[in-house]
Amino acid sequence: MTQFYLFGTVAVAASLLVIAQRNPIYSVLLLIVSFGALSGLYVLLDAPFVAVAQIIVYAGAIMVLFLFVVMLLNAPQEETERDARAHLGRGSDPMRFGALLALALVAELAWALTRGWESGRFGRGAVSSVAALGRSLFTDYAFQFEVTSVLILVAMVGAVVLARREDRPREPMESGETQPEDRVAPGEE
Amino acid sequence: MPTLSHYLMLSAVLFGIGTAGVFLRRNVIMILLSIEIMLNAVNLTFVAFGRALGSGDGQIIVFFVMTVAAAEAAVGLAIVIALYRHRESLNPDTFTMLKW
Amino acid sequence: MPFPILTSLVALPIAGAILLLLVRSDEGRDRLVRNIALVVSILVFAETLLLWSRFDPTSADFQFVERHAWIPSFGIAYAVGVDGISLMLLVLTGLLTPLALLSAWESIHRKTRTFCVFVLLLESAMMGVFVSLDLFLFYVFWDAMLIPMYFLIGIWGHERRIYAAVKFMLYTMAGSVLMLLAILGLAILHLSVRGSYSFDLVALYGMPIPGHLQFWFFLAFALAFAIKVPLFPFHTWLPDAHVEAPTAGSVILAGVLLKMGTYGLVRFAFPLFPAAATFFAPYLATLAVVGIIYGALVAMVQPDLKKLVAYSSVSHLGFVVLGIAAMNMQGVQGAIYQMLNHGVSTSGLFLIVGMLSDRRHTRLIAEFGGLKTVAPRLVAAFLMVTLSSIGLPGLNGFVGEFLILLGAFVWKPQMAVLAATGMVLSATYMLWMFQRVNYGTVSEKNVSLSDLSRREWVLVAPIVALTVLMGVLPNLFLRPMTPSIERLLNQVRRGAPVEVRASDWRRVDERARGWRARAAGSNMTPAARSWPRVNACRSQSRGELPAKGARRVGTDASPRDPLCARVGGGA
Amino acid sequence: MLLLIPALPFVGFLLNAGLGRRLTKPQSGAIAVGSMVGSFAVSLGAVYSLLGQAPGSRAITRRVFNWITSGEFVADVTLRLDPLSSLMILVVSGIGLLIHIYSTAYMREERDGEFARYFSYLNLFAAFMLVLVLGANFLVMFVGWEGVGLCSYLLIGFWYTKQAAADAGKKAFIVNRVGDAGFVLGVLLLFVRFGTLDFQEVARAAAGLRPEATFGTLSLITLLLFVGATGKSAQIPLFVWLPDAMEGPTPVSALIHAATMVTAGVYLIGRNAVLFSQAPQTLAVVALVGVVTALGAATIGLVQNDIKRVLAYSTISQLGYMFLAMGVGAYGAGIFHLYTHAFFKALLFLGAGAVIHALAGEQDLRRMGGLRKDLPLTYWTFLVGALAIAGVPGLAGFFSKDEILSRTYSGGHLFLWVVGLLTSLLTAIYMFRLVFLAFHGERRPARLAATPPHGGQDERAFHHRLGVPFPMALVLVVLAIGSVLAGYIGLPKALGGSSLQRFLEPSFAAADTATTVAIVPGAPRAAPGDIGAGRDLTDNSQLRATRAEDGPARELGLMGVSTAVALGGVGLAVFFFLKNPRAASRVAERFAGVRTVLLNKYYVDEIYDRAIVQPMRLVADRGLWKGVDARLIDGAVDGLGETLPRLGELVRRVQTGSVRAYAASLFLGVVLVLSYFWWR
Amino acid sequence: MMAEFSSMAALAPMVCVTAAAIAAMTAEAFRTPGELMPIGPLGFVGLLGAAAAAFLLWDRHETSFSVVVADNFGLFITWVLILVGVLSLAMSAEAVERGRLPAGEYYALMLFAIAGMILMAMASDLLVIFLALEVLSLALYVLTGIGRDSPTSTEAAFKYFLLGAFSSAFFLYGIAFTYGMTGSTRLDRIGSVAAALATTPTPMQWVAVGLLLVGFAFKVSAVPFHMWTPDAYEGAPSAVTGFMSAGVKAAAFAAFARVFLVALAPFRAEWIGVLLVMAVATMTVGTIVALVQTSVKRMLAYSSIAHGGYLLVALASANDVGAGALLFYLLTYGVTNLGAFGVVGLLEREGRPSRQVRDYAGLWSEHPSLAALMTIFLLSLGGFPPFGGFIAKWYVFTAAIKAGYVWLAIVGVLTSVVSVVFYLRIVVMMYMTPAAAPVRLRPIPPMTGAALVASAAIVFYLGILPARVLGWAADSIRTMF
Repeated sequence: MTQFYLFGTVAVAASLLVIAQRNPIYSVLLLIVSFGALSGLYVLLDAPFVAVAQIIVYAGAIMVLFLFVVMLLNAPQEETERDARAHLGRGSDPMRFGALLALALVAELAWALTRGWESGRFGRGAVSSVAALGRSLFTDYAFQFEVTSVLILVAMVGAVVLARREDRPREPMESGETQPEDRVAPGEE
Repeated sequence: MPTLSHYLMLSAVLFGIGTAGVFLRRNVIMILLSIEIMLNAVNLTFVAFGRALGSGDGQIIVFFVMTVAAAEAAVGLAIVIALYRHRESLNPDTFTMLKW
Repeated sequence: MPFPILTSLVALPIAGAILLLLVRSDEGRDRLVRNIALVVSILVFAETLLLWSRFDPTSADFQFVERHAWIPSFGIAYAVGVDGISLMLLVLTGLLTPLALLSAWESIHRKTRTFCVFVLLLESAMMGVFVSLDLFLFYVFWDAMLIPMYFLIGIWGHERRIYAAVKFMLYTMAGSVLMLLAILGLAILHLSVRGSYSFDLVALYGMPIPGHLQFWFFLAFALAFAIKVPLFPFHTWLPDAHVEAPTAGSVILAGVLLKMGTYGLVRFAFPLFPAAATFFAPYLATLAVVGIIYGALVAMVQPDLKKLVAYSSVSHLGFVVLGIAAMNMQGVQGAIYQMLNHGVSTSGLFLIVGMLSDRRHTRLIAEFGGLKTVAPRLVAAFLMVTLSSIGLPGLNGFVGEFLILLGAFVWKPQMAVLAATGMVLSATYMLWMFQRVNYGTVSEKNVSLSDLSRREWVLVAPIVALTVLMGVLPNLFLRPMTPSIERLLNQVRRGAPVEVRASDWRRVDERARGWRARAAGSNMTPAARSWPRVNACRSQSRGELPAKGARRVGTDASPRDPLCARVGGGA
Repeated sequence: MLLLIPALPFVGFLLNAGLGRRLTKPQSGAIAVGSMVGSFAVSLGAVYSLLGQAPGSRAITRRVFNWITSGEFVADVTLRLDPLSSLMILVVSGIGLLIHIYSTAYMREERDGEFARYFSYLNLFAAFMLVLVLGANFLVMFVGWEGVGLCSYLLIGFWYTKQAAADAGKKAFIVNRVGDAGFVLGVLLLFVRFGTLDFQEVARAAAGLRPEATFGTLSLITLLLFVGATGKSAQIPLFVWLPDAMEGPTPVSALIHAATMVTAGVYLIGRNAVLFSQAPQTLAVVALVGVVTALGAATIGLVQNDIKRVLAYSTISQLGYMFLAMGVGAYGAGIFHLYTHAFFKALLFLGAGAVIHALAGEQDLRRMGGLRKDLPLTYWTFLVGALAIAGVPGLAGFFSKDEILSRTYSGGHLFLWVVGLLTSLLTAIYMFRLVFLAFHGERRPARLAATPPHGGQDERAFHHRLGVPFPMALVLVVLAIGSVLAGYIGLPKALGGSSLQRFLEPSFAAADTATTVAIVPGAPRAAPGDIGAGRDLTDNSQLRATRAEDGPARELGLMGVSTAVALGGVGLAVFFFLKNPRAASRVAERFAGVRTVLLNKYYVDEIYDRAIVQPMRLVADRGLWKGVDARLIDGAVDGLGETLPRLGELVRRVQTGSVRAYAASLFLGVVLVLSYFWWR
Repeated sequence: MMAEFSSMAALAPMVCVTAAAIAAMTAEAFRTPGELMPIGPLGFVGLLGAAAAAFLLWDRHETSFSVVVADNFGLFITWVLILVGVLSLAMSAEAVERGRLPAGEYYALMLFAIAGMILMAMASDLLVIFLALEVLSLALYVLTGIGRDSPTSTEAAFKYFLLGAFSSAFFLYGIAFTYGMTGSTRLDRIGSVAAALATTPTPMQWVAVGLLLVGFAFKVSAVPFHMWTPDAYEGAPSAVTGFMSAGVKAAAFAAFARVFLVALAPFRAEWIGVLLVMAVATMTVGTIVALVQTSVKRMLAYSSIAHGGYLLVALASANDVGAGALLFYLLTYGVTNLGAFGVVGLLEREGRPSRQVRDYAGLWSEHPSLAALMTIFLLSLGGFPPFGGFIAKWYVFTAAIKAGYVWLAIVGVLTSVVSVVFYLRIVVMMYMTPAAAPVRLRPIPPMTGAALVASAAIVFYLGILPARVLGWAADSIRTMF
């Protein structure tokens, strides 16, 4: 019980700090902390393999990728000037609005998750063996597994296509060009 | 012992934090990070449910989700890089050439 | 298999249009293009005449019926046929299309080929509307017809053509989409009553429709048709469309398109939903009468010739709707006859206005004056169509108007009395216009106007001839209609044995609700049962003519069933 | 044969209208006159053969073709000649012929095409008028009825370049249309009531009815028909068009607006005498309207200065007389007056035409005078006409007018009789005022067409003009003779009995003879019932009996009174306008107000204009077109058309371009969906 | 639970497409710079193979791995997707060449996307649906941003990606709850458990249903989850936009229908309300905002949102007619929209401005055939007979009325009347407004031209002789229910 609360608190706190940071580097690092706490929770849930994967894949790979990009772009600080046009509706900043909605969502989820059904303690038969998981993965989930390979292929190709440096001189393209003055202000027509 | 509900509540809170992050931060990379938080929250739900159901499916799904998350991150960051090349900015609110 | 004459009526113009598309569109080939289009349209006209000659005037049934499955899973068929009601409208369409083409001979120079293509497509769609015996098919033609007309107005129109074209399109669509829903409702009703979808008109004629559905279906149909007619508050698209359309467009618009609305009322709205129709007839007639007077008054103050004629159309078609609402032999026959008349004489007016505006490039009445001095033949033709439009006995307008008034009078005298003011007003605005255009001293601007050219003679002569022929020998046209109209009347009467009162609707609805609860599968005739009251006051309340032999001569106070007293109003 | 009567002029019309421009004046004149001669001849023949039939059942019926068939409604084009219509066709084709002849000279100055056009209209008019009187049912009659209206429109506006003429033509047509609407409604009601439109059938059915004690269907029918009649015959309240109609060529005024067309209303009532007899309420209205019109028009006629307008009001007044006769049930007398009036009024108009012709278009009495010497033939014939209309004994007008007055009196309508007498007095006064102003006294400033003898051409034209051309002179003389003699076929009983009355009688009674055929196939017969024809016949015979009781003495007495009145009127006119013009002006000054009112024709035109025409135009223009149409309906439509884009504009703003705003929208959607479940 | 290796037949179509994609990729890899390589035709081969495979699978109801079902419903959508793919490839050729887009990657990604779509249409497992969704989405994110030189293209990709990722998190969360509730991600099991669960509704079901709904609603761009659509459509190269608008809708709606009409049908009472509101909102918002657009692509984007609304109507009707209507509508809408975007794409390459509606002025005089094609597509989108769009709408409204949602049908027809306004605006420009300056246009590349003409022919065919296709659609859904 205490472990749950420990990991839980760490995860929540770290996540909160992630979104409270201005500097993305700190955020990334804090997120790794959060993921660590989560993997602790996975252990508590008798899913050691997931816990390990969480550390390796998420913290080890994905977050590093993030860090890499942050470094690459060399733009750690968030810009703070406000864009006057970026308003949703009258006077309400999407920021505050979104946060409120997030609160509402949590409230709704809390309501949904506590009503109508009794959650007992976890039963015995947890599947925690890596062998069992592996077997299942390559039999029952073989097809899904293959699909993920395609997915990764697509992501790879995509990432290459998009992030590749220009290998030819830039020239403006009509198809994509929208000059600000080209746009007719609403109400003009 | 914590029950399923505890885990679900925790994941709900994390999910909420993730969504809030999408709105609170004005840096596209941070927004991506927030989405990662959301995915992780979902993962927690999967694992918790899997544990409650006594099946390994929950855990296996998490692997797939991780893969998806990685792929998304890769493409997303590539887009961010491409975008940064054009705009020299990571503030999502400045990307408003397309609107109305 | 006999020659599919109706299909060929629809297909021939399309074929002509395709042929035109194959011709290279050099500027120099305008003549060729025009001639091809004209020949095609004349062929179609000849075919309609052939149809008329083959038509059996003694039969009330649909003739030359062709039926092919189209979308069988929904009971949609390509079903075409013609009866006395639609026959004449086909001939009218056939006649007016070549005239419209001919009228554009000198006024349309831009994109002649496309123009001819659109006119031919329009003709095809119009033919389709009149021959369809399948509601779905009908709707397809009905809506498809908008497209070429839209282009005709929009491309070859005058200054505000785009506004007019869009307005025309939207008005008409807004009305007709609800009709589409009602059509769908009918088919689904058929499914629930008979077990299969059907859009077949004849099948739906025979299907009892519960009262509350009739109510809504009729409203949907009537709205679509009322906009097309156009009935009083829905008419404002018409002046704009007419004013902006090129002459050919106006001719077809006034000559045929407006008839689709009234045709729809006769063919669909009334026989399909007799009870609702009977209930709504007075309201419809009220709108019609308002339209008659309103249109006439507004026409009176128009400074623009085309607008004047457009408003006069509102007035004239008010008569037609009034006749239909009366739902007796004279009313309906008069209405259909008046459709033809209006088609002939208003087209004539538009042709002549077109000739004037070709010459002067204006349609403002004030710009003209004294034309009689410079173009006496033109003015003579103008006079003829004017008089026909006024309804001078001996010309066509009178026969229709008189029959409508008679029918309306027999049904609801007060309506006829009000409508009769339309007679006076029509003379007022037409003659005033005629005087301002043709009488007086000829002004500088008009001195050099030429009289009718040979082409214009060809345009005007059939119109004038028809106004006289139709005025003198109306039976030629009335006789083929009679059996079909009789069938229509019987159908409406069967469906609505008594006049429906507002207070009855509630009861009808209650019954219908009960009917719906029991409906699934049981083979009943709900309409017959759901009608609240069947009694003998029909002939009074529906305003039948006193039956021969049983006339109430000598008794001024007619023996009235007290139950009918509320409804009546007959003489 | 009957068909030929209207067909001949129609052929003339077709020829003149179709070939118009290619014909010379003599040719088109010949066509027109020839067709009328033919028509008149055929008419004579037809009447002759009619006379050969048994007196009680004189009728020739010719069904031409089936015109309209629609369910129970069947209308044939059928012509029928009976005593009444035989008189009418003679008047129409006879007077018509004369006026055609007159016109060949009168219209000589027109261009060839115009000349042919004139005659084509005139021929068309004759054709329609003949259809009107020959028509055997209401619908055929209506064809003629509207047709003559059309021709009247065309002929009034013959000089279409003249604004006033065009206006007058339009006014005539529209005012007539008002009446026609009533007519049509009457016909509709009639059909609903009787199931037929054939005159005989209707009469037979109506004869079987009891006269309506209260205002009922028959009264309504007849009243509506009478509305039609007031339009055509220029009675109150629809008389306003006739004075304006004088803008047309004078022969037209003579033919259409005096002798024939305007009497159609009277004919209509005569034709449906049986029907009207059953509706005493309507008859009362008819009589009242007639007498008021007669008096009113006469008073206006007193002060008018336009020679043709005086005659026009006189026509209205005389038509009022005829309606008075109809209203008191003296159908024969009314028709008799119609017949005599045709002669002398045509004569007067043509005479006036000769004057105008000679004065090169001058119509103002104040600028005439002393024409007696210059235009002797015109003067004398005009004088005959004036005497006839004034009711001087021995001339046509006297007999017919006296017949009406005596019938009025004997019918017990004392008030009407007095007013009638008063009108008679006024008639004599204004007619002789006219005569004296135009033909006697000094030459006024108006020059004869004589003055400018500059060149030889003009000189010849002048003489040519001054001497009334032969066709005109001939016609004047013939009409003058007619004006004297026409009355003798309808002598009052006291002086030997009225053969005309007897001749016409069957037309006014329910024709119930074997010779008449049912025109409408399957049309219902008169219903046999308790109130059958027999009773009605008894009523009629009783009526006749009462009439017979009126002794010749009383008739002679009445005759004397009216003679005295007529002569008195003439005398007054002599006093005021010949001997003491100053007295006349004194009176005029004394009653300046009244005079103004009369000069302005009781302001009826102005009232109509203010009360009907202007408001209607205003309502139509400002209220309906620009208000309801443009602002209300189009405004609503366009408003909808603007609201939607505005709404779109509003919604569009949500799409700020900020991806976070988009995410917020998405997120909002999520929360809403979930809260939907929450609240559900 | 043993994997069913017995049959992999159901995978054949997507395997073909994937193989073509990989081939395209490989070809690009081995291509020397400047060498012309027929990469596009490779795609055709793959697609035709897939079509043939789908043909052979018709009526056989093959299942592979128990998560991919080649039932007729899926096969119909597959055909639609293949058609969309073929037309898109054909229309892309010009754009790829001229925009100097990386051809191999472009075609590979497009083919991958098609494979993902086909998989999505055939998947009978939520996880597979999710994966397929990700495959196609990732490919499309990249395709949207493939015009890297263009800031708008990248921005569009960014927005599309960000919102897509955001929404897929919700979708995934929904899957998680569904999994927790039913113990499986397989639709058939979910269906059977759901039937039992529906009797005692719990809030968790609602959350699960709601989140799944959100996931699909995002992909079909239902209001209020639509906001990515206009930006992505406007920013993406036109050929991609056409492909995206047609393909994604087809795939997403197929999965949508499978999940909601079959598996979650027992919960109909729960989700129907949301769906109806969404349908109405989608139709109206899409329509009225399109009304005020000045950019053609953006207007078409909003119009496609509105069309999504009609598809939602078909879905909400939830009867056999509705499902049939869905299929038919997807087909017509896909072809028509592709055609419209194809014309837009063709104009982009000309040396004339083509973004704004007003830039279309006088197109008729410049290029009558292009204008005529565009008119056909626009009128079909507006629902005029005798074009396919009319039959499609008619079918949808029949479904709605049959299901008793008359008011929904009324909203539908009224919005479609309003929609005519903006479709006509382009027509007005093309035909009734003279061009500002006449431009000589290059001839239409034959491939694109053929694709456009084929699209127009299909639109006509579907409008005039729809019986056969309607029959197929009806057959397709028979196996589903």
